Amino acid sequence: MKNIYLDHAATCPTDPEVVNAMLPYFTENYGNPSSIYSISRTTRNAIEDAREILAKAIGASSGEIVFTSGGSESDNFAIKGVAHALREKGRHIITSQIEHHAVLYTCKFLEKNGYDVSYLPVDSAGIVKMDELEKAIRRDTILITIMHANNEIGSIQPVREIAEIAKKHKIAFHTDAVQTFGHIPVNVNELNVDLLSISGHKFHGPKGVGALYIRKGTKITPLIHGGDQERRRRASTENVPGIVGLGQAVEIAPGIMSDEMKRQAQLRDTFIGKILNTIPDSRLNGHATQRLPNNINISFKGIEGESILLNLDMFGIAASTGSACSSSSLEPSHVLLAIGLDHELAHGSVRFSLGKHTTLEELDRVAEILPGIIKKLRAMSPLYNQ
Amino acid sequence: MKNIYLDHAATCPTDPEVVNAMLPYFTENYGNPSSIYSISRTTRNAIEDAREILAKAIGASSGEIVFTSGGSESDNFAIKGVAHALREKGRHIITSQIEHHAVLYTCKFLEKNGYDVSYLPVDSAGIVKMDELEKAIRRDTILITIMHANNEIGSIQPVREIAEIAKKHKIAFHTDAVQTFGHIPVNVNELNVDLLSISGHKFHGPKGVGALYIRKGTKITPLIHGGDQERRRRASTENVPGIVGLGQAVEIAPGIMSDEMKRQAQLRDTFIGKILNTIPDSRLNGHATQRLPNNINISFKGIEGESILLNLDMFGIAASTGSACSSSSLEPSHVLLAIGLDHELAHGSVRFSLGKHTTLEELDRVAEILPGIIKKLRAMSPLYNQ
Amino acid sequence: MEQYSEKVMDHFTNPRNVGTIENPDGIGRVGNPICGDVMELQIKVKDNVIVDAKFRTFGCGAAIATSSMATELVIGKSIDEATKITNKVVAEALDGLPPIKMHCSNLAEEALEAAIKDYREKQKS
Amino acid sequence: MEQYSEKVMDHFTNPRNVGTIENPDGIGRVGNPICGDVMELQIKVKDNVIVDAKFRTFGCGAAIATSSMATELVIGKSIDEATKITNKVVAEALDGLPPIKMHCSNLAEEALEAAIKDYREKQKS
Ligand SMILES: Cc1ncc(COP(=O)(O)O)c(C=O)c1O
Ligand SMILES: Cc1ncc(COP(=O)(O)O)c(C=O)c1O
Repeated sequence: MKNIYLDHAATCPTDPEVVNAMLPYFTENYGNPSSIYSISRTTRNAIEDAREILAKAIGASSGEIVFTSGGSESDNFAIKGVAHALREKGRHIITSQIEHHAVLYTCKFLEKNGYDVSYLPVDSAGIVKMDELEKAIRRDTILITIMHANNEIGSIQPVREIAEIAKKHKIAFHTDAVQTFGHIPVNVNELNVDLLSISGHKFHGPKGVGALYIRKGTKITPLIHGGDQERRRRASTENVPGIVGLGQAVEIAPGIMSDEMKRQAQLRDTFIGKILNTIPDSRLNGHATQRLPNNINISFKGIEGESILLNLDMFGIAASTGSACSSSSLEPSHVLLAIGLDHELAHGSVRFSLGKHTTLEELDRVAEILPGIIKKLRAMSPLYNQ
Repeated sequence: MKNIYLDHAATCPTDPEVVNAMLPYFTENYGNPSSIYSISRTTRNAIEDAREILAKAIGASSGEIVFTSGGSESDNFAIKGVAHALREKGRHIITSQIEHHAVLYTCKFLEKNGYDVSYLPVDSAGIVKMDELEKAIRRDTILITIMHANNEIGSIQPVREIAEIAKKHKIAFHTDAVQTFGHIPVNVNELNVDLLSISGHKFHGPKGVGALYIRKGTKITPLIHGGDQERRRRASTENVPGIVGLGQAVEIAPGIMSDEMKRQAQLRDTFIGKILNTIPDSRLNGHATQRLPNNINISFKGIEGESILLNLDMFGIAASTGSACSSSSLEPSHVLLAIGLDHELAHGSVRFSLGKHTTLEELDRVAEILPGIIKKLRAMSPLYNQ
Repeated sequence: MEQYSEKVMDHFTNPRNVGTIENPDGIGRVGNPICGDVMELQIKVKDNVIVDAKFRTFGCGAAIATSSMATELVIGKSIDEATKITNKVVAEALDGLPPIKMHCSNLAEEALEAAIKDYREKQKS
Repeated sequence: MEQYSEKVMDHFTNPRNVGTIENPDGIGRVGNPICGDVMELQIKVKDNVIVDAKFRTFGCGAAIATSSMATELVIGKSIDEATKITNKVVAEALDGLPPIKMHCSNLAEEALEAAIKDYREKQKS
């Protein structure tokens, strides 16, 4: 039985081309990029090439790119870094209720340390309420951080509109593009953002490497102090193979994107249609069209997500859930609650996230298997009476 | 002409065995360790195995190990993390004048943010003055951070004695063991430390991965907030290949260590003897015996380090210098100034750091070439009259 | 997440005694959909011995497996013996549960308590 | 660190006009060992033309290369022409310097200034 991997939003396999690009930088070209001797020139050039590639892909200049250890570090760096640098100017931050924990818990941390944070609500499709944004802005607002697209329900936020408001009020604007970069077009000038987080492993790059775009002129305090690397914005001997891998992943990603976007969006819509038609009391979470091409999130009434996943796993199908049972807290997904689901439906959600290797056949197989699983679990449920 | 790499303290090539151990975790075993489906079991187990290996190597239990992105993050995490967690208890930190920038600049950052920092002086051999430590301790001292061995001059600090004093006063004690782990014995119980930083690429592991040992019961605030990874002490999808590589590097390191330590110490002493004998007005920096087996640091009167390095580089020899010219500041090494060197001698220093592949032949070749280079540069120098 | 034991997976995959009993002598319903698990246990009692038990559970793998195991443990036991079946007993019978899932075994203990209480009250009336 | 140009490396490896002049007509010594570079420039002047120049420099690759280049540029020039040799001229003649090394080219300009000043003062006396 072939495995069917439908959890690309959690992580993707590293592309073999990416691994190949990385390999020489482990054993052969190992020189520390900061050193002056000639064997370090190769590594120095390699990371600058990767920087150039990424900068070009998002419409930035290479001096605006800082490599990090992943999406979480980028988010922490952006938010804590701007909050600290501008602390004399103000201590109010605006974010949304549906951010990734890397943003949300960073904001909670700042709240406990002298900052005020407003958490904007979203509508039932998971889109930030723009009228609430205008209302939330204060004289001392220094940062708005709202994600480009949500990792659980795929809803794409009106980042350009948010940026316009941020610009009008001269407030720094960060967006977490971890789920979008490599999947849909991401251009820092079109989006008009000041800071933007990305993470390598979400688009077939290596784990443990990411980047933060920092628009020229944006004030930011480092998160990791020390050496002079990354123009003194992020200390530590550079993860050369990781950075090279990230660059290579960027090179392959945008090339396939526009066709691949369409293909995935079609697969997504076909699958959603089949499931909603064949399984009663199921509902799509997130926006019907303003949605990541690879994201499917469905709630099944009366049953719990982890038990669905375990059943899928027996068929070699990998997916994820917003149920509390897959986290270490007792609360189900804050995102699903924010769009108005009751706890039972939030616990009963499953996310299928597609990748470039996902086929119609795979999804058809899942669509065939899933109704039986749902039926079996519902027969066992005291909350569902057929 | 074969290259002679004598800058292992800056970074080491990743061992081919390490790369081989990592490879399956890029393309095959790519599952997110936090996921519940079976394909993630392999990655979950792999990082727990690596944790176990590292824990065992330093005498810790695996719950006390947090994987990070390298030595700098470990240092920042340890120092900022304890400083924040204990801020209600006190705001005084003790460190030394010869710490790595990842410690020093983190302390400077805290100084600007409401903390007091005492920078202990060292003697002319680069050993922290223990009587100064006792004097520096205050009622509100919450953390002592003093490195295990210095990265520039190799001097090994009396960590056990420092720990004893720290324990007596119930002060948390962190040591930066980035230059020692994998090179000399490092055991957290013998050293009696509460926190200890390591970095993979300094002992033939991959770049971009490190660890922080945190003794059970030590209060610490995360540096990177977000997901529940690393028992909620360090958010972000784990760098699985990197962590596996680190584990593999640990497995090979201690095995060869005691013999290799002796071999390198012998090479070191032979080389030092030859240089000091054949080149007039040269001096060894750092302690003669209480010193890393792979560290050689020599100052040459009247000439500047970068120009020595460039000349060595023409012979394919890679080394480093404490001269300002190799950094982006105008100041020479703070370590060399702290041990009492005048600026001229500090600018004229060269560090040769050996590795497990370094041979007597290589060092002999350097010892042959170096006198000519020094002579040539001195003939050009207005500060040196033969 | 930590892994489930084989026993847990067995009881999750092939849960024993799923469903309801006609004219049950005791019903226990515990848990809360807010927390993600609800269990209903029904028992049939003859001469103070539990002769049948059936469950329905909304919950994760651990919740379903503990429910199933609890019914197996309880059938054939006297009411008094059954009251001694604690969450620990259930978890041990499953060769343990991952730490963050231990609370699921409470569900089974509580459902059993509730069912026995219901049975006793019905006896009184 | 950014890379040196081929010209810089050439002048660093084979520095022109190293040393001192017997009975120089002007000497300029600038820089400071504290900052890591010191340069001494000696010139020989005939009929207001610099007919020889020699340098000795304590410093990095850029400092040595700019010293060497400065002597080459200056030889054969009249004193007036020589005063027009700025740090920019020297750096450009070397096909540029890495940004963090630009200050090294000041050294050459300053040494030249100092040597010419010394020459002029000696003329007066
Ligand atoms: C939207 C979003 N932000 C941030 C992150 C964190 O990225 P990483 O796990 O690479 O640190 C993720 C994924 O985990 C994500 O989906
Ligand atoms: C003593 C010491 N501490 C910390 C570091 C930082 O390690 P990394 O560059 O892996 O972040 C280094 C090396 O650069 C070091 O030598």
